[in-house]
Amino acid sequence: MRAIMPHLPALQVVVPLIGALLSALLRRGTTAWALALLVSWTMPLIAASLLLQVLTSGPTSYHLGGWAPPWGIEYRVDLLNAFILLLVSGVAAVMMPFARRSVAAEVDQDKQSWFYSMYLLCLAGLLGITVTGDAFNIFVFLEISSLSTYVLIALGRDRRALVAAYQYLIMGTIGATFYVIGIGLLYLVTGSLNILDIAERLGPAAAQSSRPILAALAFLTVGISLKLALFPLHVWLPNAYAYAPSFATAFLAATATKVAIYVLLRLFFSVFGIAISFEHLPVSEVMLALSVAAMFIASLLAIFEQNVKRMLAYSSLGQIGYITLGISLANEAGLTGGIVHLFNHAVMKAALFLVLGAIVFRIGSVKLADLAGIGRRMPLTMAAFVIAGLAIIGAPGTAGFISKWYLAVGAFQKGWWPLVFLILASSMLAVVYIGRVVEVAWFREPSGLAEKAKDPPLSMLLPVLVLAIATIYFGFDTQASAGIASQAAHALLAGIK
Amino acid sequence: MSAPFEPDILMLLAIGIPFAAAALIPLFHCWPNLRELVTLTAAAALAAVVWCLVGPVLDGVRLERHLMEIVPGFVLAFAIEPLGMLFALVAGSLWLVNSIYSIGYMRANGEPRQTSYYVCFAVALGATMGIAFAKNLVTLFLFYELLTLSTYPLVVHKANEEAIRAGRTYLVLLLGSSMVLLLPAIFATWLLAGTTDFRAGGILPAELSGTLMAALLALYVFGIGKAAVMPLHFWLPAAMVAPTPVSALLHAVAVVKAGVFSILKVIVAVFGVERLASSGAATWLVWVAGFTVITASLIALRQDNLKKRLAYSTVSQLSYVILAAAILTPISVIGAALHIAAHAVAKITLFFCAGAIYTAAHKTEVSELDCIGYRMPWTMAAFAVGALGMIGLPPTAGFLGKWFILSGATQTDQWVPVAVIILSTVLNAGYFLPIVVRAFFPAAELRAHAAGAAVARHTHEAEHGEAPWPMVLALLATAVATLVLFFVPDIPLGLSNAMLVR
Amino acid sequence: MFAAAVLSILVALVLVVFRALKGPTLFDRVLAGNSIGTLAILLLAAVGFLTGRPEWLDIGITYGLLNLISTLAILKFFRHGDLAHDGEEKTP
Amino acid sequence: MEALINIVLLTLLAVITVGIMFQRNLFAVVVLAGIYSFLMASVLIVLDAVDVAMTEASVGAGVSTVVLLGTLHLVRTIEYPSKRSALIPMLVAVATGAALVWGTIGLSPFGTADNAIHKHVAPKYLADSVKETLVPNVVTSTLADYRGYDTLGETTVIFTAGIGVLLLLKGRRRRGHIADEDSKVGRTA
Amino acid sequence: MRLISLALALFLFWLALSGHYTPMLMAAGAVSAVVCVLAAVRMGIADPEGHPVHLLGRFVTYFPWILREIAKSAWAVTKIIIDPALPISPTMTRVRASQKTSLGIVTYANSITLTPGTITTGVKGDVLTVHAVVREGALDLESGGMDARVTRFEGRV
Amino acid sequence: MIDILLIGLSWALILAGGFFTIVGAIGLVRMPDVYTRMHAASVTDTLGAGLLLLGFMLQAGPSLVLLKLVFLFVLFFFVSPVATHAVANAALHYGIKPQLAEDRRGRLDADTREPAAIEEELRIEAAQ
Amino acid sequence: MKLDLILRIGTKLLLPFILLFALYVQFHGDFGPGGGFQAGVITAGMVILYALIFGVKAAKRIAPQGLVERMVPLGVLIYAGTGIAGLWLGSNYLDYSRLARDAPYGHELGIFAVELGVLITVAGTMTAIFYAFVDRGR
Amino acid sequence: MEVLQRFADHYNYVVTIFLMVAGLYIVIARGNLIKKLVGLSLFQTSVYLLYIEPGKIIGGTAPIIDPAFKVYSNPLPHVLILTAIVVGVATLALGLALVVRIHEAYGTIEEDEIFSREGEE
Ligand code: NA
Ligand code: NA
Repeated sequence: MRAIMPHLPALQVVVPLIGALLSALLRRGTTAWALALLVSWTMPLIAASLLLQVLTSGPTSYHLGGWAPPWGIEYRVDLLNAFILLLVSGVAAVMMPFARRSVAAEVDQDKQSWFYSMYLLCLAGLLGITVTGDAFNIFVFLEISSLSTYVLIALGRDRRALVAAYQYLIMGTIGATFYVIGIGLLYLVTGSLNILDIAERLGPAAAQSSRPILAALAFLTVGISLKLALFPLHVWLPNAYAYAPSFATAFLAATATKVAIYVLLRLFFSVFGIAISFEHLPVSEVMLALSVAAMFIASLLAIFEQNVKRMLAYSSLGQIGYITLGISLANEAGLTGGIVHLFNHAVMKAALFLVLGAIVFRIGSVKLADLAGIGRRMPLTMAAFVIAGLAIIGAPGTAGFISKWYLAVGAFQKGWWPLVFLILASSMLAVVYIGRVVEVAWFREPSGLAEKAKDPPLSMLLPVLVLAIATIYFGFDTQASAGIASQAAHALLAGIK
Repeated sequence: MSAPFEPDILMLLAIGIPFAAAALIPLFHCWPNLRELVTLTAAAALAAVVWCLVGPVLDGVRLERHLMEIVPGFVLAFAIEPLGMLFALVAGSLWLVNSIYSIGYMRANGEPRQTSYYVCFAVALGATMGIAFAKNLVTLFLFYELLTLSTYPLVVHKANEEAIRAGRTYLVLLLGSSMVLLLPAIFATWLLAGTTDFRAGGILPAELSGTLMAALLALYVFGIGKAAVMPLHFWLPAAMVAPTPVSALLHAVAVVKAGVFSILKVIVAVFGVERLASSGAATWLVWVAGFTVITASLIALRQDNLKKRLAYSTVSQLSYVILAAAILTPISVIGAALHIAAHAVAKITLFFCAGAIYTAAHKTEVSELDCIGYRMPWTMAAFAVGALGMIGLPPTAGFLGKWFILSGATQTDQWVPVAVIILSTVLNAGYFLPIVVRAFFPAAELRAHAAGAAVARHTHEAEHGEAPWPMVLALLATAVATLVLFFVPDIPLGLSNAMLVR
Repeated sequence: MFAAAVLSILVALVLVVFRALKGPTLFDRVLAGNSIGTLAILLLAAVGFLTGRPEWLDIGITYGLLNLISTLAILKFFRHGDLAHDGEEKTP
Repeated sequence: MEALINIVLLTLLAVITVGIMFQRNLFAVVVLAGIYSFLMASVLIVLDAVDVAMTEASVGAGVSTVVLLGTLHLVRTIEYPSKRSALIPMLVAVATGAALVWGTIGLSPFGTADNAIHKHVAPKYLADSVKETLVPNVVTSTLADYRGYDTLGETTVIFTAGIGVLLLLKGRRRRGHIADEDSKVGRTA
Repeated sequence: MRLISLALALFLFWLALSGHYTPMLMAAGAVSAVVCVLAAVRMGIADPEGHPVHLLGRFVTYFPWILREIAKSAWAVTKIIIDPALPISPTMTRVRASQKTSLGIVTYANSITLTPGTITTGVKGDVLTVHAVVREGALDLESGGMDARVTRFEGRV
Repeated sequence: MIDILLIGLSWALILAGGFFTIVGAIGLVRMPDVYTRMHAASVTDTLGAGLLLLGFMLQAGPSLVLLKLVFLFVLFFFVSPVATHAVANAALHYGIKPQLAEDRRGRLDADTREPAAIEEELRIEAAQ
Repeated sequence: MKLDLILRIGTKLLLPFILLFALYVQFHGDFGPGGGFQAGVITAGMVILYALIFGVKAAKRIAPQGLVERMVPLGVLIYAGTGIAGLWLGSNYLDYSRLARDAPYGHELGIFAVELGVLITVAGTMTAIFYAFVDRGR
Repeated sequence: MEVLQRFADHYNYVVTIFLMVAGLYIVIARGNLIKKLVGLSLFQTSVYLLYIEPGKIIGGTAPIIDPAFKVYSNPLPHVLILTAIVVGVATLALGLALVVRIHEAYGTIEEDEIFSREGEE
């Protein structure tokens, strides 16, 4: 055990990677699922011990290949990314039991082991992006996660899944290429790819010529914003989430955009530093405007959506708006709000999409009309929907409220008090779209498809319930979420030491 | 009264019992009798607990219980203080009565989904207790929202188009106002004062300007949509699609009182009566509340649907409390507190009666009530008592509240409130007395015609008498309480008086 | 001297690229593509000598092989509408 | 001389790109894309990137062509004239270009050695590769050792694409149009 | 025997490419050669067609001859190209290949193609279809000179 | 002396190679149809490339580079006719009509004789 | 009649040399341009060429579908496994120093191993992709 | 004159940027799914130049150590771009596989037609 401890950062990524490879060699879907389950359950253990390590003894660095940075690739774990690691791996671990039956119902038998291979790759990619301290290595793992995501999406049964995957492939690749351009410009001015090293060298380089640096900032921001579906670069997301297999949707919605946001945070605060990020270019203002637009426009679109999965996808766009809003505030409370919402949103969206997965499993549809009265047939599932929905709304006592609390405080502290009203007013839109589903599910007579539905088997129900309860739990015990988020925000704002 | 537990344990019990009941009720889904037993037991226990607490509170015991700090500024904490105690007492006691009534009503009308009905009801009561005992604004807010959410399913209970539409209005208006206005107000308070704890005399910093205070007060008043100050009153008539016991306890007592209670508490313990009075920041509120009182009465006058009429009456009566608070004299504020209790017992009586009439006679419109007094004498007698309470005539509790409010207003020469109260009393009489008159003394030829027509249509209809006994029992109990409170107002008065002591 | 070679290759490249763009038939373009492959190999060699490191001619072999493969792929495509037709060739 | 070759080849690249842009026959596009790759590989040779040149040629002229042909044989071959407005794409592209032009003005001229990239990190590879790894091709040692982890990722990307293509194309082929399956999927028996 | 010669050829190819004659790499080369031979066997191409080592001797004389032919005809085509009048007279014809093996026919066809001015556009049985840029080229082929030379190269079957 | 001779020769070869390379390219532009253009391209592929490579070989001297140049030469020798033939064949098959001054294809009927040897070959292939 | 005689024989001559060239590129990546990726592409190119001329069925006899599909993960496994070997020997992930007694030789060996992994995955993947597209058409 | 010199010095950047813009334009403006992917490839490929052009040192040679040479062009961009190329071709292959499936499902690979067919659903 002691021998393994120093290598945990590497194992965090290598284990799911090898899991993906082995899974590709397996024939039976169930075996692959068991392997994926094993890997997924190991990941949060590693992440948790990394987080503990960071909490007790500060950031750690791991030199891949034994080469010291900046010559070799470095894994650097600090509070922020340890937190994200735990979030991603934790959500994945909770969801994994759900996968077996859901995937079996939605993916061809002979393709399931490859499906799990793609899932594990996606997980490895996301964890790799998070843990690495090398700007180019981020790109590589970004592509691993992206390519596997395109495949996961395309495996949806509806033919529109294919178009959605294609569109995402195009936009995702443009985003990744923008990222590469940005990193290239940074490399040209600093000669380095190591994030910490770049950050140290940017100051002197900026003194010589700041144009390439600002251009790099612009390209990186746009590139990552494409990935995190910042309004109006979001067009790939609703269809992708709507038509992907249920499990994939839940997993992606909970993790993928979050990791992209992490990269943005890292760039703004750890690479460029606040000075460059927010002072030379109107990044803050633009991002604020886009965030608010996302909060309202996406939520409005959600209100008029008849496909509940798509509705939740639009909701995600709006919720991403809250996170980026927190970033644009760039003060401690706002940033904490952004980060904690990243966490909370992951938990609650995972719950909601899993609920839809359970519904698809039972009735094969997520059209609003088909959900009439399903609350009475699948009471536990739909209760989870209500709870997680309340969290999306931001009702007090749920995790969502905590996020909005911090965001509002951040806005107040920045003196942008009208923003407080906007933040809260936009949650009213969530009341409408969540309320619509609740209304139909609980207060309409069961009809057609919903008639014969019942709660899904325990392996699917349990993850749903755990996540739903977690949204309440994190509405009260914020030690793990907001506590770490605020420490991370503090560290980010302190910049590069 | 010797308490078997420490008061702070009792306080937590008061909050916990309803929630525990809510958790237990679904387990007895298949055994309705046991299920109702759980409700009744819990209601009885809650009543016992709140009554046990009254003594110590009147004796000056003040308690705080700090549960957790969720995030900086968001502290979950409870406290016992007189105003909250009064509210808890009213709501807690009436739950027992209401539960008895509910059982009769739900069974007699064969309502569906009774388990979820009782669960939601219990949660709503727990939330009410949470509001009553909240130590600070955020705790209050938490339970305030929980109350909205837990009563929403009760509003939509009938699950027809009308109920669903009403549910939408209910949810959007109540959640919307609280999220968009109340929460920013709480934030502002926290950031200005550094705390959200209630403290008699107020917590806001001295240097706050009058304009800002007025704005903040507006946020609170309109943010607390449950108080149904116009124009945020739409939800209340809409909510009348709910089963009558819901209307009776929640929309005449718990929910709406939570609204006015919160406003009262904000005025007393966030702004401070004196500071608000001296700043003049609440002058506008007198006008708004007065307007609501009169307008709602005028609308009530034109409602034929009995429950709608009662609902507009409630809108009007709630603004009495606001008006009383806005007068900003100690005596009027005491009147406000008293009116909370008085209106509660009287209005629940009226609703009980409406429900009893619906259950027994399947009638919902005022115009259908000719001669009903002959068939349902007890019910209509209780109705008469409740109506008197609404109008504010002795010997009902309603008189006390109005008296205090009027004294407060006249003391400080605020003639607008005085005029409002007098006018509204006339209007109250105008829309309540005709019902009583219709019930007992209809015009002779109308009586014959109505009876004949009714007999011709439904021969069996003429045979109806009183509603099932648990309902009658309940409505009589509250009617008696309306009278008793007039003669023995010690407890509410004592609590109201204590409310202003720092 | 190598510069002369390079220059002539570049001139040829420009002309061939013109043909590649002009077409008009697909086969003109394929032909031009083939020629560009050849010219690229020659340029590789010439530049190698020009810069004093001619040893990377292996790359040229790669060019040649891949050029052949893609040309044959196109041919195969137009003969059979398929890249890896197993069966008998249809007699016209 | 190197600069001259560079300029000529780059210009030809630009010309070919314009050709691709306006070419509607997708076969022609494939052929032109192959030509583009050969030109690019030549540019890379001039820039001393021999490994990259070899890779670009094998990927661009080989793999891409074959895969594109494989696709063309499964789908229609002519591109339709687009009905949409070219304004927004033009704006986006031009804005991107403008940002890049603006951003690259401060960079060093072509071929100079005073760049930051020539002073930091890379010199170590050139200095130590033979000593530390016994590999004279610094690109190889950097690729497979100093930054070997990137290459593990790169290989994983290939793996991902391979399995992805298999997942998409292997197995039953559904002919014709798949109806909206919203209401049919995943029903458990 | 043919396999050994193929392996040898491959190994020589390796040595010529390599330039690094460490035991390790030599061994790798040997193994690679063997692997390639095995692959060739498996592909079914390690036959006289696929590895015409028997022609090696005659190739030594054939090669210079064909180079000369190429040079001659290339010059002819060059003259046409640089002539402002572009005096072409494209002609298509068919010629019969007198070779007895496929390999021989292919050698003939490729020889035609290699010499600028003529291209074998198709082979059917022993008949080659040829496109010539000028009429004389077609007539030249029809006269059968090259055919005879290739048949000589093919030797006795 | 030998050196100078070699250098001179390689100069000449490279210049000639360059010349033929350009000529081939000019032909590729000037010729009227795809088939005639192929002949022009052949000039580049054979004489242009060959002379250039020969020139380079002389420059390289006896070294591995020389061998690699030889390989390239051989590669051109084997691959170029195959590719050219492939293009021409595909073009004809696709239906692109050559502009002809004279069509002498009728001279031989394609299916007159199938020699036994070829039949044999075909059987071997079929067995594979 | 089978596909064009000229192509068939021309290809026959070339195929073994293409494979050998691929292996050469693989083994000489240390000294010159090339390495696992390029070698993998050329190897796959050989299979593709064979398939173009002799048909995909024949190609699948020399590079069976099952083998090709297993090569896809196998190569990455070799690569990742080399990293694990580093861990096993007590150094960091992908640190080749201890693969041999002298660190530089260890690195040489490690590079060889990972390039081999790359070769296998690339050759397998490219061929598998080609098969996938071709098979889809029938 | 000086402007010309500067233009020549930065000609590589100019063309690189032009290639990027053209590639990006094709991706966004064209509706044919294959054409878009080709554009995407061009866009990615052009980025190679952004990295490798500055890595070149005039008078330098390929970064393969040989005692005869002192100045080498920068190997690091080469390494990075090798990775990028691989990613590019992987993306292309996957994209084309998607195109094939889209064609099977919709009978077209023109975006406009696909959207109009989706609209009918
Ligand atoms: Na020829
Ligand atoms: Na290499």
